[in-house]
Amino acid sequence: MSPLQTSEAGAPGLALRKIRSLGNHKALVAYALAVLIFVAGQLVSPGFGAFSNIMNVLNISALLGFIALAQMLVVLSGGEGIDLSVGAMASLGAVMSSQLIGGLDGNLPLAVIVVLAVGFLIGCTSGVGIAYFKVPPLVMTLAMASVIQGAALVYTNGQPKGMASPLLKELGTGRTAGIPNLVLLWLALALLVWLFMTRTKWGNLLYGLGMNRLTTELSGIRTRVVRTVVYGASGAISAIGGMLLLSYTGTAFLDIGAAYMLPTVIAVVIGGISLAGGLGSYNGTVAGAILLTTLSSILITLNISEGGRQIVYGGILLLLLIVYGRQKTA
Amino acid sequence: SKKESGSEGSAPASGSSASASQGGSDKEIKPIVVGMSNGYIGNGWRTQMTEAIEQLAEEYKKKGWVEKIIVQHAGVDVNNQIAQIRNMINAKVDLLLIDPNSETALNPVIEEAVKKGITVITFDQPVTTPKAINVVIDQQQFGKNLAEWFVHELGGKGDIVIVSGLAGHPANVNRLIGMKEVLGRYPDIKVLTEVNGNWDEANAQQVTSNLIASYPKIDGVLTQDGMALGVVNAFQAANKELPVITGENNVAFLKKWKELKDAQGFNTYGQNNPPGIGATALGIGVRLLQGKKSKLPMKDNTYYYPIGTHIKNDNLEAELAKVSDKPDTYTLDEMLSEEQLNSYFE
Amino acid sequence: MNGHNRWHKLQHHSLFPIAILFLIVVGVNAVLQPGFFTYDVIHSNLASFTPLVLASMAQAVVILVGGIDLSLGMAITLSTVIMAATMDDSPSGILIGIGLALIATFAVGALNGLTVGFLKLPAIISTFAVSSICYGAALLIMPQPGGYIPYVFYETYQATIASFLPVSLLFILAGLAIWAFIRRRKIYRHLYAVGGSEQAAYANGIPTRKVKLYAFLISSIFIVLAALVIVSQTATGDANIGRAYTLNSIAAVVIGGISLQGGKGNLIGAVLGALILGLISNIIFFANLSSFYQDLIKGLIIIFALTLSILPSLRKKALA
Amino acid sequence: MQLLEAKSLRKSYGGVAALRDGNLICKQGKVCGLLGANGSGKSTFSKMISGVVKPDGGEIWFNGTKLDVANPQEARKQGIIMVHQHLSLIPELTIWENMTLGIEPQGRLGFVNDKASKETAQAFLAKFAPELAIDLKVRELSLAQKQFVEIAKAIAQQPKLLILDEPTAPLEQSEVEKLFAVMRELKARQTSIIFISHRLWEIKSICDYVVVFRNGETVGAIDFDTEAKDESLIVSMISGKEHRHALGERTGGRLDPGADTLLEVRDFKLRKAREGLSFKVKKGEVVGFGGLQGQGQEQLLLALSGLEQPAGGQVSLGGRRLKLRHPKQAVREGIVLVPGDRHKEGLFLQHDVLMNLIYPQFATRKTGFLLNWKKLKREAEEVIRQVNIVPNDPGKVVQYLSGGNQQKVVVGKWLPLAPKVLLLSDPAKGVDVGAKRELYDTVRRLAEQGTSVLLYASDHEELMDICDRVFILFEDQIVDEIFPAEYGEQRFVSASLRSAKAAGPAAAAGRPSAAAAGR
Ligand SMILES: Nc1ncnc2c1ncn2[C@@H]1O[C@H](COP(=O)(O)OP(=O)(O)OP(=O)(O)O)[C@@H](O)[C@H]1O
Ligand SMILES: Nc1ncnc2c1ncn2[C@@H]1O[C@H](COP(=O)(O)OP(=O)(O)OP(=O)(O)O)[C@@H](O)[C@H]1O
Ligand SMILES: [Mg+2]
Ligand SMILES: [Mg+2]
Repeated sequence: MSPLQTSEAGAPGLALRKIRSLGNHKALVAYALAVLIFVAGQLVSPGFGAFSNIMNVLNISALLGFIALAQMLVVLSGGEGIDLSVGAMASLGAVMSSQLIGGLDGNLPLAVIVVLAVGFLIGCTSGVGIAYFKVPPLVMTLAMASVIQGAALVYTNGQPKGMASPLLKELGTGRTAGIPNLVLLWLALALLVWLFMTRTKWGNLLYGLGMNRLTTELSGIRTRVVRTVVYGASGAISAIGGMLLLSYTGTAFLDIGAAYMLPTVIAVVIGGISLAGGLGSYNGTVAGAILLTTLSSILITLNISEGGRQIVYGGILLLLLIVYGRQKTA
Repeated sequence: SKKESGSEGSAPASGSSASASQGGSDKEIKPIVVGMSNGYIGNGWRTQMTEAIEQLAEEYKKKGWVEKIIVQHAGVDVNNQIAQIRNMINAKVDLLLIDPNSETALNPVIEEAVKKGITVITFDQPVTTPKAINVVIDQQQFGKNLAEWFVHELGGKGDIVIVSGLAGHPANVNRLIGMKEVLGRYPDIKVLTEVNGNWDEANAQQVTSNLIASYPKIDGVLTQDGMALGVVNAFQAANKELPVITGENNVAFLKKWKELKDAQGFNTYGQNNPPGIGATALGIGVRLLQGKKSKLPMKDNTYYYPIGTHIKNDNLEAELAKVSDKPDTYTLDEMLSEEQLNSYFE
Repeated sequence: MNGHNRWHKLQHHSLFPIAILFLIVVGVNAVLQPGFFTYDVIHSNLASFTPLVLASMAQAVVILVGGIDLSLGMAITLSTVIMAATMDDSPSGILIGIGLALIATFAVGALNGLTVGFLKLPAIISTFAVSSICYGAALLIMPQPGGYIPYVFYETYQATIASFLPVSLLFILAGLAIWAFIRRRKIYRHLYAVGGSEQAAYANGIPTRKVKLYAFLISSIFIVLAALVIVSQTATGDANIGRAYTLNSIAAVVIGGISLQGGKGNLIGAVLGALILGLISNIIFFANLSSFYQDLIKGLIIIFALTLSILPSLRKKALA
Repeated sequence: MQLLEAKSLRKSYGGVAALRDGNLICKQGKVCGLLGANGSGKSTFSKMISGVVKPDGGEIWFNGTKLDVANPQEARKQGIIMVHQHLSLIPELTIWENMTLGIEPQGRLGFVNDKASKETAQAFLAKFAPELAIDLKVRELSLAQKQFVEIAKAIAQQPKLLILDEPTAPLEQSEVEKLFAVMRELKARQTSIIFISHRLWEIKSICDYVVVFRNGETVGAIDFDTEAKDESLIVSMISGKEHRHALGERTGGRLDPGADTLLEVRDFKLRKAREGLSFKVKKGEVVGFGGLQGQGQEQLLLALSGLEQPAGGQVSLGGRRLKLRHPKQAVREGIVLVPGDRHKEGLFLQHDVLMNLIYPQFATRKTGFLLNWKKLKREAEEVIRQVNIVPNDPGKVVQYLSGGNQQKVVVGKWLPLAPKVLLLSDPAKGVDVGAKRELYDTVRRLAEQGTSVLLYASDHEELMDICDRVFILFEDQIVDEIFPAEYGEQRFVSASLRSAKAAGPAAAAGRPSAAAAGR
């Protein structure tokens, strides 16, 4: 069992076991489907199910999975929470990292701090609009996405400079014992997130906030502050996600993260997080990210036209939703 | 009077240029208003293109040829660009430079502009209306060049994959046509599959990774703009020997190329897709509006800018040295010089 | 007293804040753009704004019923591609083109209606999946842009009727007329009922699933209108032409004061919201900002507009 | 003559049985009282009859034929109309649009006939609230007004069988009487009615017979034509136990007169009130707030909880002035609220009991960053024991508990914080007799341990039984102060009904009222 799978041994409390198990059911289905795709892929196109390719797909999943963590926190926090600025934020994170690092390992710590801080602050700005001015998250983050894009353009003068440092590149493309470093990092992150969500006060607080904001408020929690911080965290995580994109590609370009905007939402939902908030787990999101990436991979591998690929992708997504993505609300 | 003083003031500055001070047409030259409608913004190419135009426009302002330039980016949306061009018309520009988002969809609005007496030059990508002048590189030829080098390097046989740009994009389509024309002549070359890397390095890296996994033997990857580095990265990440890969002329790739050449004798080929083509278009447009007669070698309404810089292993170092101070995303550039331009007009 | 009362009523009309916003944006435009109020400029602005206006009406119907349609842009695309692929200059060719586009768009609407309404899938994901299907179909029909749209289309679209009525405005009026027709039918109230509270609507004997399906079908009418306008001004089919309308229409709808939760707002708001978005683009244009700042400033203005359009509900209660 | 017979109706949700064996017979032109504790399945049963919920099993016979009510539309066609416990009005539509929703009269060409709609709406609404303009949006109405619209809407459809699920909950007595008058009218026209209520006096005054549910099963029926209206028999059928005094013995007025003042509220201006209200509460005292509904009682509690800001005024606790800008500050000071709407304001419905019980501790510094789940679980089990949540499983998801047990969770979650002041906003609303008793036992115990309690209850009896003192509110002002230990219910009711102007004599009763002291 991978450490992502929660085991009964570490039972952190009944509440969370329940919440998680709701996510786990869907997570298991998603994992199983991903395995199925690998098996089918191996049959259609030998080599697709090979260890190296599985690692390859996991490597790419890790990038989606990192950014999807940002999305998950926001969706989990409820109030129709959704963050459509994760893609733009990742782009900004990537171009900022690239310029700040400029190919030198010595600049890494500074870059991490600055990228985190900028991501957090911009995220908080969205959070303020959402929590205090009651702008619906969907449109607030959508508009913020274009602001971030614009900011990245201004910041780079339209031409991102610099590049990843050797250490960062090693992280993004290197392997340890045959397993991509990014995947190992992802595993560690998943474990941390799991601990955070189940064992800490803040993780649990978030589940409550997502389930019922008024109850949370009356329990003496400053929900608006917490919501603001959640969007801030989402910003910071996506910005760091951008840095990881840079680690994978080596150089950044201005819409490097754009393609991640909606897939993060899908990964989160496929993984069993309720769009209404308050239920689900990162384990599910991890599964969702892997499943989505596996699906696009096999479609790339098949020798069909782009139009055919798009239709199959959409069709399979619909089927997935019909089979186990039906929700009572939202 | 303001205009005149402007042109007088600029005269000494351009004194070195033999062409600028020549000709008695100075009195007739009215400074013009230029509109530049760009679509997508956000990669180095478009930025260089924009900057080159703005820079040249500054020079022309000093010469008194240009009164004002409006530079706008519409993003990838065609309808947004149509709205923007309508705004340019309403702003009463004399010359309209367009890097079009679509080969056909802007035709009606371009014709609208021409009807209002505006000279329209599209560059980078052509449009199909005969009312506009296209200033472009020959994308089919561009694709052909890549493919010719590619099949030669492969020795005319092998299993290959094609990683192309954005599905349906005219430049991509034309390059593919050129490529396939060449490939068609070599029956021993088998195209395993064709995928889209969307002119995006990360995307190209991802799709190539998948291809490497599913096709145990890949002898060559035929790719183009902005994606070669991703393809190379994917092979390196998978610890595979590099097959034959077509290259490109941006600094990041050239650096990588140099590194690989030194380490393992890697060989590839890149040609310029010059961002300066926008500035060339401006130079042409300004002269047309000055009533000069064009001797440009046109094919119908299209001027195919001949690509000047082709890089292979033998001239790699020399070309790289020229751009050593540029950022990684910089694309090797070229454009028609004022002298060249003048030679095409009288 | 009476006048005061009327003012009070006006102030509390759901369209009040958006109308104010509209006037502000018009005002700024008029200052920045000489000749803003001349007929030519109005004509050309309307021509530019009409597609988004119609797309926003389409989006608004779905949002009113509590859904959201992320396939809207690609449904428009599919529609344009079909028209461009099938039309020729003959009247029958034109009719066939429009007819096939209608059928395809309604099929997309029905698919959305079935998945969201009957299968209860989360709209934000399922319509995205449908969007991918539409895009794929459009690419299959037209792998590269092109096709043929009869010349009469773009001639007509640029034309003026009775020397004062731009045809583009006619399209908006047609959209509003369709809505006025729907307004007087049961379905209108049912849309609001289902959007307001699905449970309550169901308990009132309203066939909630069908109502959602109808919402997507009504939306399809506006989508086809939008596609017609787009082919009229582009004279081509292009698999990427509609993409931007999905998110822009959502922004327009929200700026127009329609609640994303459904059941609240007015379709006129969506029309104004779309016009406001278009006018904001014009402000950016005529403010002649340095090119790299355009996106940034535009985004900030939109956030400002959003916040402004939300403000009235802020006055009501501190915590929702 | 029987109109409807339901046999062995069953329904479960995710393995939890909401109704096991529901049986009921509706007689033509009679009012059938449907009784049962919270969660006994009354609403579920009614929803099956009206087609909103599909039964898992059982049969419904209507007018001699077997019915298969697949949806509410079907039921409507048969003449079965239900007024739901949780109202089914659309807030953004007007009254008249709501009243004809789903049955819009059609005119020519399939257009709706708004004129006819409005006439119908006007005619039927006039029976209850003739002063209400029918083109107001429903969201602008008070709860009672909404209830009237809902009932008028049902009656406008001229049902053969009318199901009223707790229609009187938001109504006051005079309004209830209005409803009863209309019900009698319907009866005379041979309409059958199923009437659900937790208030026995209502049942006794309007019903011809009653059917009692317990734990999802029909346990019996009493026909008032032939049998006595024996309250204790009914209650024992509902609870399954011998009936004692509903809330136990009266405990008000036992407070040590020498106790210290704990909470002092001065010049509190609620909503748009021009004048503030002031009062003091002693340590361990239970103070009630009565009067007509909607006179500011709930606002007062919300303001003290920090959720809403009063227009002015001060609060001090133990002599220290407090800032109550946010519930967080209140909670940290030990002022906690049991809100009126437990689903919306008090619970995480889809989380389990444990999560709900420990949650308030997150707002305090009681838990560190890392949670000690073992300890928390022990604490939760202790709370479950204290307030007697059934079943006593901390892993149970709250939405599967019955209403009364859910309310116990809402109260219980505050116990580990040992609150100084407990604010209760109509905590027994819709809670059945047994659970109500247990709830108030907990409250009494807390008071004995020194917690001051501020209680708003819509039910007079509750205030009389529990409180040491009761303030009567009228238009956000305290107009009277009553000591239940000394006065009977009569005094109470009359005080509630008196207008603000008549408040004067209360002060003249010898004791200076807190209201008077505030001025
Ligand atoms: N949709 C649902 N999902 C899960 N459980 C439900 C649902 N509806 C009702 N229940 C459960 O079924 C049981 C019966 O509920 P019902 O609402 O019928 O009771 P009731 O007699 O009307 O109670 P009350 O007097 O509180 O209104 C309760 O335990 C309730 O929690
Ligand atoms: N829009 C709705 N709002 C509330 N309840 C509904 C709604 N639609 C259906 N229901 C309830 O769900 C029950 C099941 O519906 P039905 O049997 O018609 O379809 P179904 O395919 O079984 O639905 P599902 O699988 O989603 O439960 C209905 O009896 C009804 O009680
Ligand atoms: Mg009930
Ligand atoms: Mg009840």
